[in-house]
Amino acid sequence: MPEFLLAAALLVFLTVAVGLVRVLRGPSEADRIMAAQLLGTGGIATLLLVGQATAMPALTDVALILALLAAFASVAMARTAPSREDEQEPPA
Amino acid sequence: MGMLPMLAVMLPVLAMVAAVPLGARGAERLTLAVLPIGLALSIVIAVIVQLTQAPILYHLGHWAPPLGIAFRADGLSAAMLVTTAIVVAAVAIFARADFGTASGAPERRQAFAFWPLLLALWAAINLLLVANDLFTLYVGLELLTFAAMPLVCLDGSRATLEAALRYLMFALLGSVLYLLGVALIYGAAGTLDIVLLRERVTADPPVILAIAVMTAGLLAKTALLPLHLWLPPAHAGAPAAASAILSALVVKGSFILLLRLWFGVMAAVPLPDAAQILAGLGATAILLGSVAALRETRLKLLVAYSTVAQIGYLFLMFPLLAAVPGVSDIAAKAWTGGVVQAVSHAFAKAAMFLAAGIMAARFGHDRIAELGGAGRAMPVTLLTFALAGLSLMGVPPSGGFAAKWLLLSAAIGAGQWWWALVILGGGLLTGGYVYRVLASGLRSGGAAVPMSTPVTWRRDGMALGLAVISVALGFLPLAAFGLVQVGQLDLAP
Amino acid sequence: MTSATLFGLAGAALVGIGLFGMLVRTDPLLRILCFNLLGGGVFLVFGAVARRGAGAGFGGDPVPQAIILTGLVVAFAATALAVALVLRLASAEDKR
Amino acid sequence: MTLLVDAFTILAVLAGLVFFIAGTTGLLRFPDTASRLHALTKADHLGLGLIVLGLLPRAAGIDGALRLLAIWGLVLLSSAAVGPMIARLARLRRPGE
Amino acid sequence: MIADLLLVAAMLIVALASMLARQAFTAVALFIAYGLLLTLAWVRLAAVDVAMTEAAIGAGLSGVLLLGAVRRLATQASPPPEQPPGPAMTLLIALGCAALAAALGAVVLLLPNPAPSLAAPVAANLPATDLGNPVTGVLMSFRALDTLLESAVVLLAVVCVWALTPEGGWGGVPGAAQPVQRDGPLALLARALPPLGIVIAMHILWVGADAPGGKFQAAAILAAMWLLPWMAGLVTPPPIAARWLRWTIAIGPVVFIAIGLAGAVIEGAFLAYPPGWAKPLILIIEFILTASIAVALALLVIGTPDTAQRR
Repeated sequence: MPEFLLAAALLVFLTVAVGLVRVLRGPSEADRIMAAQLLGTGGIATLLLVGQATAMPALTDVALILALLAAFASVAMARTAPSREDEQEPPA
Repeated sequence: MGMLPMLAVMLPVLAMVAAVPLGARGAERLTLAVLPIGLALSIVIAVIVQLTQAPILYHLGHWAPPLGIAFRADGLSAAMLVTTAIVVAAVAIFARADFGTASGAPERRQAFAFWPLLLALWAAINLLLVANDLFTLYVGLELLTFAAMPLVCLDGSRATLEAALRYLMFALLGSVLYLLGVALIYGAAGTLDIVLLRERVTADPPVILAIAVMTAGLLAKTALLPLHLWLPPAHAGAPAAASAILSALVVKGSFILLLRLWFGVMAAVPLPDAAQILAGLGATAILLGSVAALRETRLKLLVAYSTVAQIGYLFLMFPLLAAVPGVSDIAAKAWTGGVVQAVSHAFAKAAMFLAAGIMAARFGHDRIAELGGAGRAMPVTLLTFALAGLSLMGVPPSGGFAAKWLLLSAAIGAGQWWWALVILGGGLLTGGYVYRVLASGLRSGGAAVPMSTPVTWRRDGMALGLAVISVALGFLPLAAFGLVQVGQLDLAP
Repeated sequence: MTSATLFGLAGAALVGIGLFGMLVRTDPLLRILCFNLLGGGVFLVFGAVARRGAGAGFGGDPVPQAIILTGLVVAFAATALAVALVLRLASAEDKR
Repeated sequence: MTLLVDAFTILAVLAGLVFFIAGTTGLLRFPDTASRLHALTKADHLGLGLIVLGLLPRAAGIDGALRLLAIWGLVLLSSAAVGPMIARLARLRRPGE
Repeated sequence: MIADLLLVAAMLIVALASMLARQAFTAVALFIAYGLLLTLAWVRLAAVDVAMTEAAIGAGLSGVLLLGAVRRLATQASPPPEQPPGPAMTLLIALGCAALAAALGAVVLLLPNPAPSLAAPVAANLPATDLGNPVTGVLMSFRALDTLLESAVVLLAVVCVWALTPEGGWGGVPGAAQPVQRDGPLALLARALPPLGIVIAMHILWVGADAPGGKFQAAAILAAMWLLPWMAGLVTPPPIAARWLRWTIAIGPVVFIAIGLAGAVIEGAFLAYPPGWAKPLILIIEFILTASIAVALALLVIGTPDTAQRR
């Protein structure tokens, strides 16, 4: 079973790593954000699979932190992306 | 007794931390209260080291190295601890006029920042002097950088902000390179304790590369030519009190660490060729820095370029120590000469920057050509500048003379007479730029100079006191200099 | 080659990449970013050293691991400081 | 019993993998941002969800299972929040492209 | 091994692309991806505590800090670009950096075998601290001085950031004004995430004594949970003149030093814990330090007070 989980982890990681192409190439900022987000989700899945396969429960906590902070970084990216001037709401 | 070095570090750390919530006025009073205690601690440490002729060792948390961290106050630490405490105290009293907060007055930005930064700087330097662990020293380096950077741009003008950014980039690059070396050394030797490393390191590629990148990083922080570009704008743009600390002490912090690396960690592995290169850079710094100072039209920049040159002297000790391992007398002279140079330059340069600050404040500018009338209006300030200048030139009997004479005789003793020529040439050039300032100041002036106030008297007193110390060091009996030899790993018989 | 060595080599390459970026990029913000790339490389070299020191039931030598942890926080503080300075400098621009 | 659990894990993780692959393929191949966004949310919601599901019976106690579910919840939440932001960003970008 | 090779290749490509990126936003997006990959690398290097810190600080807070800077700089006139080095100089620098990287790589291969290590002494002395996590043991006992000094460094960094306040802004609210978003996706996340995040932070702090985790990771999470509603404009940071705010960031180091000095008096060595008291004292320090560091980290991201924003 650990072998299967490790292989699955490798595959997930391989898949999302290929998705990195979108971070590199864009073309739009939205694409880069999406690819980074996919990398985050894939990283979380990889950590969970490896953690189960190697009996390291602490990796679940790493995944937990990653999930929290990836959400945080994603919204920061989404609102920072350079865009037209009408995007920002006026400060109250 | 073993606790003293720990207290010398933790006292300013605690004061710095507590100063933040206390606010500007509370921080100022806390600093002034802590200063005498810190000074007393340093003096007691120096006396103990001198009397016992042995370094003070202290294991934090009872954990001995390599697992734990040790403090080790040797003669070099003791001499520099006292120097630091005196300079910090003088600067603090000097700075009250600029950064003081009257009772009931609203808190000002500069006042809030200055006191914790001063305390942090003091803590960082003391840490760099007594810590015996390469990573703890890294934290000390970062503490020093963080404390020094805002001092550079305390006045908030665009030029000083640019100088601060440039300084920060150099400093960050320097510390990350140092950290890289720490990683390699740990990988090679399994400890970061300097005393243990001395026994464990060999001239293996990992160690050599580590020392190379650490040296490069520390040179950037010490501003040895050609990595000096950040220094003149940074030191000249800061407020006088901050300039004094930056030039007198901050660049010494990384220099002392360099000494610990070369003659602590690597004591058993001499690197004569690399030492020649370092001294070559030092010699170039002495000559080019002095020439730049000679041609400078602004007083504070002149003093800053003088720092570039005087730092060069410090590096002349490297080949003299590395060349003749057998002849300990020459090595001892070189070591003492280098350390006395560091100490006397600290006093002289702090005095000089404070004097320059007083002049700049009263004239409203620091153009050297327009300092006429200074001799009549502020004789004490000009006298301070002159005394500090004498020490920098190496005119007997001054601290600078003692340092340069020791280095000179070590150079001749080691058969490396060319460094002696550099020392003499540098002295002449120094005389040139000091003379320029004095000559301009002694001319009868055109513009009216504002009257002096009690504040000026106190400030003049502090600057003059530092200048007098830098000269008086030359009157010390040579035996007193034996202090800096204590615990020096490769010089101990 | 062990994976510790592999990551050590990666760290070495990252040091080169980060240092190059710090020296040739002119945008101060990107310089700070490259400082972080460089820092990542240094920490990775340290991490390789820690991994090589595995023993006594630990997957890596805990001492360098703790040092890296401390170093990460210090590097973050340095980054924040540099960013604040860059922003302050940019706003000083308008006033002139 | 263990066999059953193993089979369940394998099936769920494999299914999760398929969605991850679909997500990446979509991200790389779909022509416009909106459809790429759909591909991404598939990987986020279903790919991770299925892997979490597959690992749930193996989790160490209630505590471990709760943490797994929390991770999935977090990713769903962030995906739900970031998705509209990205969509709006894409809409705003289009006129200028 | 294949996984490691893949990971290393991805890391190097992302780093290279980030370093070469034309747009600041692209560079930072790639940098965040770099942080994610580094997190996985730390797991592969069996440094789970470091992986957590990297995830929280490297990818999370650093990324958000840089993004904030990109955002603020976008609204300002870009400064006149410094002259980039010429092609010959660039080539020279590239060769130098490549040589350094090559030398470093060679040295990594030449490190002694078996590697020197302090794993055994840590294992032998860990029982004296009553802790189960060796990294926490090093951070809070064997090398507690570094941790103490580091907490002082973080505090000092806040002072430095505040010291950059422009004229007229002193004592005001730190950071740039954030556009208020009472509803919408960001507000949703800003309301839903913090309660969950705080629970997770407490969990990470609590397990840190015996399993990977601890104060820095917990503090970084807490900082993020404060920054999220700040970014949505839902909370305003307290003005930097606020006494309680200053006490909050200072209390951690103060308590740490006080306990250290108590050790010097009672046990005869600074930062020595009396037998049997190690774990409770360490937990007290960690708990208070987490609060201080969390606020300090958040303040570092929020930044310098603005003149435009005195409330």
